[in-house]
Amino acid sequence: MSDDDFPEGPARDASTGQSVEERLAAEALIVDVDGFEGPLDLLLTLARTQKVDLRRISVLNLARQYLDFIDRARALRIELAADYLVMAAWLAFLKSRLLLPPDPEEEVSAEDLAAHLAFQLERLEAMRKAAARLMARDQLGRDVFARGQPEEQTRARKVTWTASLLDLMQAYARLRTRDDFRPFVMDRVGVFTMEEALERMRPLMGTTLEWTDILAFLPDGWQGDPARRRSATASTFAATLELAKGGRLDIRQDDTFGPIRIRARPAG
Amino acid sequence: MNESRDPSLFEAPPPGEQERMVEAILFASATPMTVAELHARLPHGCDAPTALRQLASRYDGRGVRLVRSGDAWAFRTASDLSYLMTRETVETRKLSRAAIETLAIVAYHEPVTRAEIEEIRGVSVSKGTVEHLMELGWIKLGKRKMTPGRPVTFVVTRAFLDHFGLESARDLPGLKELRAAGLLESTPGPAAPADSDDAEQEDLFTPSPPEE
Amino acid sequence: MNESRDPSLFEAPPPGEQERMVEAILFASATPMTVAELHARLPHGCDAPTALRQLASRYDGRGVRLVRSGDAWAFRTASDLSYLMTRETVETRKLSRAAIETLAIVAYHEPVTRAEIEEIRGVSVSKGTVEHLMELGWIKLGKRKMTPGRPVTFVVTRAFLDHFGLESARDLPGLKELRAAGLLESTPGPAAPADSDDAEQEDLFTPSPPEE
Repeated sequence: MSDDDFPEGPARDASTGQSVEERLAAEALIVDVDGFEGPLDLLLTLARTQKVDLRRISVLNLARQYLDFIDRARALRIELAADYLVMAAWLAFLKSRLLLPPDPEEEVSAEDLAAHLAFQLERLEAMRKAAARLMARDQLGRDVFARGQPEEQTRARKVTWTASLLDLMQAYARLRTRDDFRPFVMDRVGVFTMEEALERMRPLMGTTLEWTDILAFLPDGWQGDPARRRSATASTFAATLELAKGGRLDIRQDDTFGPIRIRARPAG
Repeated sequence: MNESRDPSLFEAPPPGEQERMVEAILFASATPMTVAELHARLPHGCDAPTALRQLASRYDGRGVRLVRSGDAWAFRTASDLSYLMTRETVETRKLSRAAIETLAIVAYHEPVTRAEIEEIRGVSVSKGTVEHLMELGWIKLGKRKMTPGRPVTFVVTRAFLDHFGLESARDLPGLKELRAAGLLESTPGPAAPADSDDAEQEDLFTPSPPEE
Repeated sequence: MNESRDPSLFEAPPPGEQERMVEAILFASATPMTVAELHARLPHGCDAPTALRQLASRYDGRGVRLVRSGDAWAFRTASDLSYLMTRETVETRKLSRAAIETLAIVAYHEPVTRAEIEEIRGVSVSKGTVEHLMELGWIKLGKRKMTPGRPVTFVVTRAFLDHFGLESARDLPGLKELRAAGLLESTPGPAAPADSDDAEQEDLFTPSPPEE
């Protein structure tokens, strides 16, 4: 934190850059990440501890508060969702930019970035207040009531058919996702066919005069990924059986699950 | 909110206010109410019979009247206007699963041929389903497709857009958007998976079953 | 609407009578009715808007009021009498915080895309939130936005206005102030962290935090 020492005002505690009051308020926040709806919510809560209008908030201090919070959460081995860490990385970057003298080469100044963050916080808080005002309005069925005994007569016997947009969209979604479970179509990319294996084996057989593990015949790029390796192994084995049947090679396996080895059958 | 109770805790609200109260209570009540029931709901000291009398004369000759049946009171449509109350919509039934799926495919893929609908649904489309949707005025015939056989196509109608509150069929969210909005993983609606399978089986094996 | 095309043949009822008719129709219905719906029910040649105006002033200050939500009208009890209505109160499932905030954002920013909602809230919209609000009938799909990708938008419904006693979305509390303060503009900032592009990237790679 020593690199953050930056004179901001008389009320600042030189060792942290925060006022004592702010630090105490921030520390009073229980490190409970589950209590927040994402990093922006956490930032807004931290910003409130600065006890100033959001437009006049010190984004530098806010960045410090946030990074402190993340540090403490880590110290307590609290698992943090990735977006909290993304925000932490961004705020660390912003903090360093704010501390450096402005770089005329940069397209977007650190001040602009900070101002936008303050705007986002202000907007989130404004929407929360608006939501609270909305919910405080007179609501139908709670404060205001409809006719308790509607009198519309239902004499004419006409059937109307109905469906909601939600029904429609869900029906479509159901149809389209069913495709995900359609009969399995072979993924050719991950499959080494027996034809390919045979083509690969035939020219190699002439030089295989010593007993050789068939795994040595797996083509390049088919040894790493387990699925590809399995496919290539199976095809290569099938190809050797085919070649053995044609009298081109001998196969041997010395013990159960032991390596399968092949050798070209001497011509004639 | 409760300024009417403010002046003095035990003083009854002024007569005009009592009348408003009785008016609101009777309006919102699902059943006719007796004087005793009204007194139980009104602030202490109210005089329900007087309020009812004033209210009855206020509504005299209006489109709605305050009427007494037995010892209970309720608002009722003036009898000379009862002919206005008949509503033509009685029974609303949910579309069958086959119909809603067919409708969804037409909406998302219009203009679409019958063969294309069947390909997407994976089952044949019964004649009844298409006819039903056309009778509802939600789909209609579009231009013939310029492919071999020049098959007829189906498109959705203005009435369809009105019913579903859409400006155009293009406003329907795509698959990705459905997934993003969490509409895709959600449990299938009222049509339970079990009976839906049955419905599809029917579609497969019987030529054109009545679908509902 | 279709005023006196042939006065002798289709003479509309006198204004007072039209007012009674509208009164009776609206009293009988629990849900708001549009002017078009009223005209469909009224005798030929009636002028529903005029009747509604007269009716609204007649019920001004009464225990029951004529209220408007969007293009539709309904009778509703006066809100200052809500304390008398405890018996009629319907217990509703409490909305989650995420749902309340999402609803407010749709109402104040409509038409609004999902990405914009997420930009404002700083978290991804959980599956179920949008669905819940649609099931309540409070939000629906609007026109697609004319921006790259043409994303779907959400808007609030007439049922939303009816529920919260709003004549129109313009009457939302504090709307003017919020607009004046520039807080309703959805300007993706100068490459800020919650820039919509970044937000989408994040969605792809990180599990979004639980919302409720």
